[in-house]
Amino acid sequence: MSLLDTEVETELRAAVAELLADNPTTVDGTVGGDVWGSLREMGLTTLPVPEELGGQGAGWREVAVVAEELGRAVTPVPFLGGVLATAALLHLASDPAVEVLRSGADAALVVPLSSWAGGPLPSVKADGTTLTGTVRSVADAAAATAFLVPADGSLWLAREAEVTPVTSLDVTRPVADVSFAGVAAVRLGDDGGAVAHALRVGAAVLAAEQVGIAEWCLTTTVAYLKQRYQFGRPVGSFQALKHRLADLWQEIVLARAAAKAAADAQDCGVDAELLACVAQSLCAEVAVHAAEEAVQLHGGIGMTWEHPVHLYLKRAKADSIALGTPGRLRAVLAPLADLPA
Amino acid sequence: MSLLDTEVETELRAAVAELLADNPTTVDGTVGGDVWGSLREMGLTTLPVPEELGGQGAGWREVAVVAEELGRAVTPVPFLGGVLATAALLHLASDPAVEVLRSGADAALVVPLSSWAGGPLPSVKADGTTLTGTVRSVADAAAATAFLVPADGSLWLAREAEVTPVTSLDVTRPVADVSFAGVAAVRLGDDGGAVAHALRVGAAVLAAEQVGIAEWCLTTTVAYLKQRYQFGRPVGSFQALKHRLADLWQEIVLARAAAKAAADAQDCGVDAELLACVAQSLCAEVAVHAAEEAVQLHGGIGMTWEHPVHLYLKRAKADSIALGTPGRLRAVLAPLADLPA
Amino acid sequence: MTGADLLERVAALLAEHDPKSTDRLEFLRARFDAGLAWVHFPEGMGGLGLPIALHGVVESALAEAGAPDNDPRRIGIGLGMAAPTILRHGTDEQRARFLRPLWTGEEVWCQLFSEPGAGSDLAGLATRARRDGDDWVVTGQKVWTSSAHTARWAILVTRTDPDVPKHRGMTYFVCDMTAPGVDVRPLRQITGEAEFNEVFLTDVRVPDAYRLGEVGDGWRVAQTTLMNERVAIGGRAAPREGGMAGVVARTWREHPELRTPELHGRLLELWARAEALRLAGQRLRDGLAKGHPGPEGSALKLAFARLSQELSGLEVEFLGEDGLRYHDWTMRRPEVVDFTGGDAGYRYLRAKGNSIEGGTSEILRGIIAERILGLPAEARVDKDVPWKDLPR
Amino acid sequence: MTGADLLERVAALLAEHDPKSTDRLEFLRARFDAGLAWVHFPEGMGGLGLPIALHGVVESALAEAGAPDNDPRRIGIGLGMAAPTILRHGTDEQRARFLRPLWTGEEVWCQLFSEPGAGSDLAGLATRARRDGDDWVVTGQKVWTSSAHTARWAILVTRTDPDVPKHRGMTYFVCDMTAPGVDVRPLRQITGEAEFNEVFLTDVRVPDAYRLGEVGDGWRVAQTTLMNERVAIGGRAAPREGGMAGVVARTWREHPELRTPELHGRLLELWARAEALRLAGQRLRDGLAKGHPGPEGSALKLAFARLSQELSGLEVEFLGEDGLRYHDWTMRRPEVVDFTGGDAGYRYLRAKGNSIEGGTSEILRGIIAERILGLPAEARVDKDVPWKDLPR
Repeated sequence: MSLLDTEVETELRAAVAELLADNPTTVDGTVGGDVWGSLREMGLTTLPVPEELGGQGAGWREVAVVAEELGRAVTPVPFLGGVLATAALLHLASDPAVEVLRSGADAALVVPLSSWAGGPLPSVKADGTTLTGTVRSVADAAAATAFLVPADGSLWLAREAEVTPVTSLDVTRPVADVSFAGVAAVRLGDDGGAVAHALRVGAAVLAAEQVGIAEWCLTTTVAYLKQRYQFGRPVGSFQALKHRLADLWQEIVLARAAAKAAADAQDCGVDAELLACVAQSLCAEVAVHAAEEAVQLHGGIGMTWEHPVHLYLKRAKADSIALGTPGRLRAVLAPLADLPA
Repeated sequence: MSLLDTEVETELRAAVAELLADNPTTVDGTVGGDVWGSLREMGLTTLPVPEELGGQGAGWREVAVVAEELGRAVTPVPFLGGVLATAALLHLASDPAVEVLRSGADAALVVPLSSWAGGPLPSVKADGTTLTGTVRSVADAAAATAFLVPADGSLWLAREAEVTPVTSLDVTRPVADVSFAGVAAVRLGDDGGAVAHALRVGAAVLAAEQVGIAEWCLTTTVAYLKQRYQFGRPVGSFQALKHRLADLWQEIVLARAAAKAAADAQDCGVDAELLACVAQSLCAEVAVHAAEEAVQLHGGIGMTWEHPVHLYLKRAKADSIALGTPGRLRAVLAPLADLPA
Repeated sequence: MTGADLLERVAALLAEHDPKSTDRLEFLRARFDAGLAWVHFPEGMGGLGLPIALHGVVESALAEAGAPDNDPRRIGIGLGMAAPTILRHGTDEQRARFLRPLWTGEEVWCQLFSEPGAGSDLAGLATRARRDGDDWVVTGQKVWTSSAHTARWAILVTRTDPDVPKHRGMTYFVCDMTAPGVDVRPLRQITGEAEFNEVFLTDVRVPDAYRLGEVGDGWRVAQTTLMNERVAIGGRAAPREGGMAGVVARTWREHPELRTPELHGRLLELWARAEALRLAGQRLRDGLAKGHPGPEGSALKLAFARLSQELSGLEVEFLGEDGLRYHDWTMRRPEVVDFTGGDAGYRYLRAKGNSIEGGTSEILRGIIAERILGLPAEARVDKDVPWKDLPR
Repeated sequence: MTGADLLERVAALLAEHDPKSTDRLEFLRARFDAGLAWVHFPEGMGGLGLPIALHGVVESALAEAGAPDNDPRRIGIGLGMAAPTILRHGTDEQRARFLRPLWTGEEVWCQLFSEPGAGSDLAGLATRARRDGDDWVVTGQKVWTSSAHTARWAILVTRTDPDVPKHRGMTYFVCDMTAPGVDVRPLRQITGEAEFNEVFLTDVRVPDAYRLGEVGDGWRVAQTTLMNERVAIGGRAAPREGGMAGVVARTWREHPELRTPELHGRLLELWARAEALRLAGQRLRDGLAKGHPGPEGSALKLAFARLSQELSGLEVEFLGEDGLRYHDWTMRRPEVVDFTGGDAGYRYLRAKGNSIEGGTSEILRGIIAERILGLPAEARVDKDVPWKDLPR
């Protein structure tokens, strides 16, 4: 494997970047055009789905490239939710699961956004044909038309749910509470690690998103400091700031390599969990650090609603909780690295 | 209480500083004159001992002032060992303990330097009149003529022991292994928390020493950077270094207040353990940070044996283990601060 | 005058104006006239010319008697910044006109210093004041103005001479916020709130009688204001767990189910640092009481900002699922600032401002390095160039 | 030439010089003469003018066949710094004289760059070289010279013209370390060891024929040397847990009785960062193999220094009582540097040098900020002033 973009990945990245440049996220965290529709048309929501099921037959590396660009543009689309659901369905590989994939429905995995592989899962009750219970803080549920629900050791498919939007710290990836009041559901199969698999793949993909966030923050801050003058000179010529930005760049160099290796590992299967933990725990912290530095180094303007950096701060902070905080992921890493407590 | 030096403390500080200026520590970690003898003559080794027992009837605040100056000069004297032994004897307050105090002997508390209040203690066996066992890494044992030994829930006094010096990371406070091969011992009394008390008082006093270390490192580095020229300007005019030194100064401001409050608390008894934990955990990290920055900012010269900064780095690092690492002290702090795990 | 004398004076005030039966404003005016507003101010200006250390005696005695206070949080800029500047640089007429209603809270003050193009570099400001008869005509844009929408008066720094180096061409005024040409617009922050405002000044006429200090002396006058701001921010007394540390500690205690060893270690480290910060504040006040102000105020502000940010960041992470939620994004215009209010997300976002407002942490580090540690200043490129020729 | 052709050439070398029966030095000379020393060097100079990426093919094949190597750690300065500089700036005579014994290790090289008064600021150096007939006469003091006591040759930068700005008055030489006037003294470090030396040069005669590059062009020549040093330090391949992370991880595994949750959390964080650093090195090499060197080398050196320091500091703390001990303070003069050798205390102390040697982390951050991020340079006060007039 190479940790550089392949040619296909370079082209994919450019295509996504072009789409997002045409549809920038506003400071309110909304986006004008139908970006999600365009991503679907470009086949980018079904990248890892086999071609015979109507997908692109690509891998998680490609998914990570898209996630990185979506992070860089902090685009409010339900991409991560789709990643989780697709990963779970691919892992299940049962006939009804394949059917959901083939249908192309926007599916959501109904677990709290703050879940992580190895952590506890919510308890919805299944009685054989119906589901009852509530799951809080589910990502990207508002757009879903198919709900994958872990209950009693199996995964279930519900076609309807009561989705209550929640005021979210990260308005570009709002969470919602999802309730099932005895709604009809189809059993997709034994969980068999499908949810854990989805959360682990999600963590690797999220790491790429975080690299995109961090790079935007660094690039935007550098550009601002080059043109902002104080004390008769560009602020970017002040050495203390230069050194901090150099340190941040160094962190991003490590984060980028870790995220790429983690995405690759989801495809090739070697060290998939170890590298997902390494990448997600590192990239989460780098993205938060980058966003916090961006706010600080923009000075007052970075504290205003008018400047988009606040969207990145909120996304970075929310991402550092989503799919496992760095501390929780390191706890998962410990036995994999043979470093027992 | 005031967190400023009293007038008495200011005078005491000046007297100690003058003595140490006349007897500087060499880069090999030795000292020329009989500094320890002078400190004894000045009564500074018996500050907290009541006057009727031949001491000065002062408090731990004054002891901390001496410790701070000894840290600032990284003087190789067995002061800390004496603090631990005196604190234990004062807490015991039994007749034989008082007798040891009255005798003015250089006593050592025979526990590893890395012990902390609440941590495990070594296991020497007592059979009623003799002691058997070995304790590793005891501080300031080489100079001792009286050994206070915790064994079987009591404290014992032995007048002889086999003291094997150990090559120490901090040559200015060497540790030694202390063995008792069935030597005669007198029981001083039930431990009754005496050792824990001594370790806690020691941690507070050590915090003051760490403030002295940190201040020397900052002051020396600032002075060096003012006179060192590179790129045609004083190195101290480079903003990135200025900001780091400002941050270090800020840390020392907090450390100084915490150390003073901890010393005061050992006298007044309010929050004595809580403040010792706060001060020692903080000051340990500040001293190490200061010494590491001093080495780095001196550039190559800081890496040489010829420059005294290496003594401060080694003392600071050893101090951060002595009487409890920051992590261990914070674990002790947790219940005191009502922050359970 | 001793503490005992002072207590007698307080007793006399209370005897003549029983707080239970006296109108609040009437009581405050009487307190001011009795010299008990700020005892370190001169006689006739609400004070008695006493050491500042004695002021606590008055506050305690009046609080104990249930006397009303002047709601200092609402009028902090007047008390902390405008008043010391007027006292030091104002004329007798200005002191007589402004100090009493400022202290009683009848007139709220705001500060027109920062500009979009001159944040940390106050002396780079571009708001122009041109002399016209007995008035000055002021045009420009100010930003980060808290209380502008409730303020009657502002302290204002302007550029009166663009042809001289920037520090020498500034003049300081009191500005009537109700004058024509003053336009106040809310400035929304990343929290969703608008604590601050942008203030657009268009041909605002300011009488020369409202000038503080000499023409061209605005930089020096502004230093008085800023020095007092820094002391005010860094020097507050606080009980253990008084600030953000207490908030986060309470959240920790309420949620045993969310605790992890890693967060426990980080929380303890921050809690200990917060306690040390509190003690450093106490040590600073011990020094102030002895007449040794000490330079530690800037350390406290630096440490306070960092701690608030780390603690609030930890709290959001600790809350996990609930940390992903936010109480409300609706724009509001709060009258007072509350660093520890709202929910964890609000505190996290609001704390980001602590290292920017009132002097950024970067500016503060420079001040510490040069003024306290005595490290050499960098070569300044903007010292001897006319303001109008500086790159912007 | 393809990889297959190259393997044939290796096979031919092995056939003619069976490693089992051939003298080590004889084998190394034959390898050099076969162009298999460094295949990216030109033909006749130990190479075949091939892409550097093909070099690994040779190394692997020879290692597999049990061929002796040239002990690269012992002659790192010659291989990494002197050789590329001689290749780029040397005359044909110089290349013919120096490269072969340099590569075989018959002649060890050292580097006379740093001076007590010019550390990070190499261009500030004061060692004077004065022309005298066909020779130059060199006087000055150098420091931080590893291998000086075993070296036959040195690369040396001197000041030949103090009357021009500092970057323009330097000249680069090869210096015979056995020449009269060269005095090498061990420089003891905080570890107790003396890896490095001070070198005092007193009227040392250096033939003009040993000059590398033009008179006055020493700065530019030195850049070649330093660029190669940075690549060498940052670009090494490493297996997982290959460096300090592995050492500390093994210590952790051996001492369950010393573990605490707090240290566990810190260790995991550092371990993950070390793994990311390893992956970043791999990514850098992926780029190099494709002919895109990428600027990440400086990031890797920065991260490597910080990680080594944090990991070794953690290890001392973890060991507690044993961390208070040290293996030996006796002065030794090791032939090769070993960052991960000794005991925990040694590693902790030695790691402090990682952010100083080969370009301090501070200098590196400046390079990153300006050359990679494109941030504006600060005004330089030492660019246009004659060297002799600079403050020192």
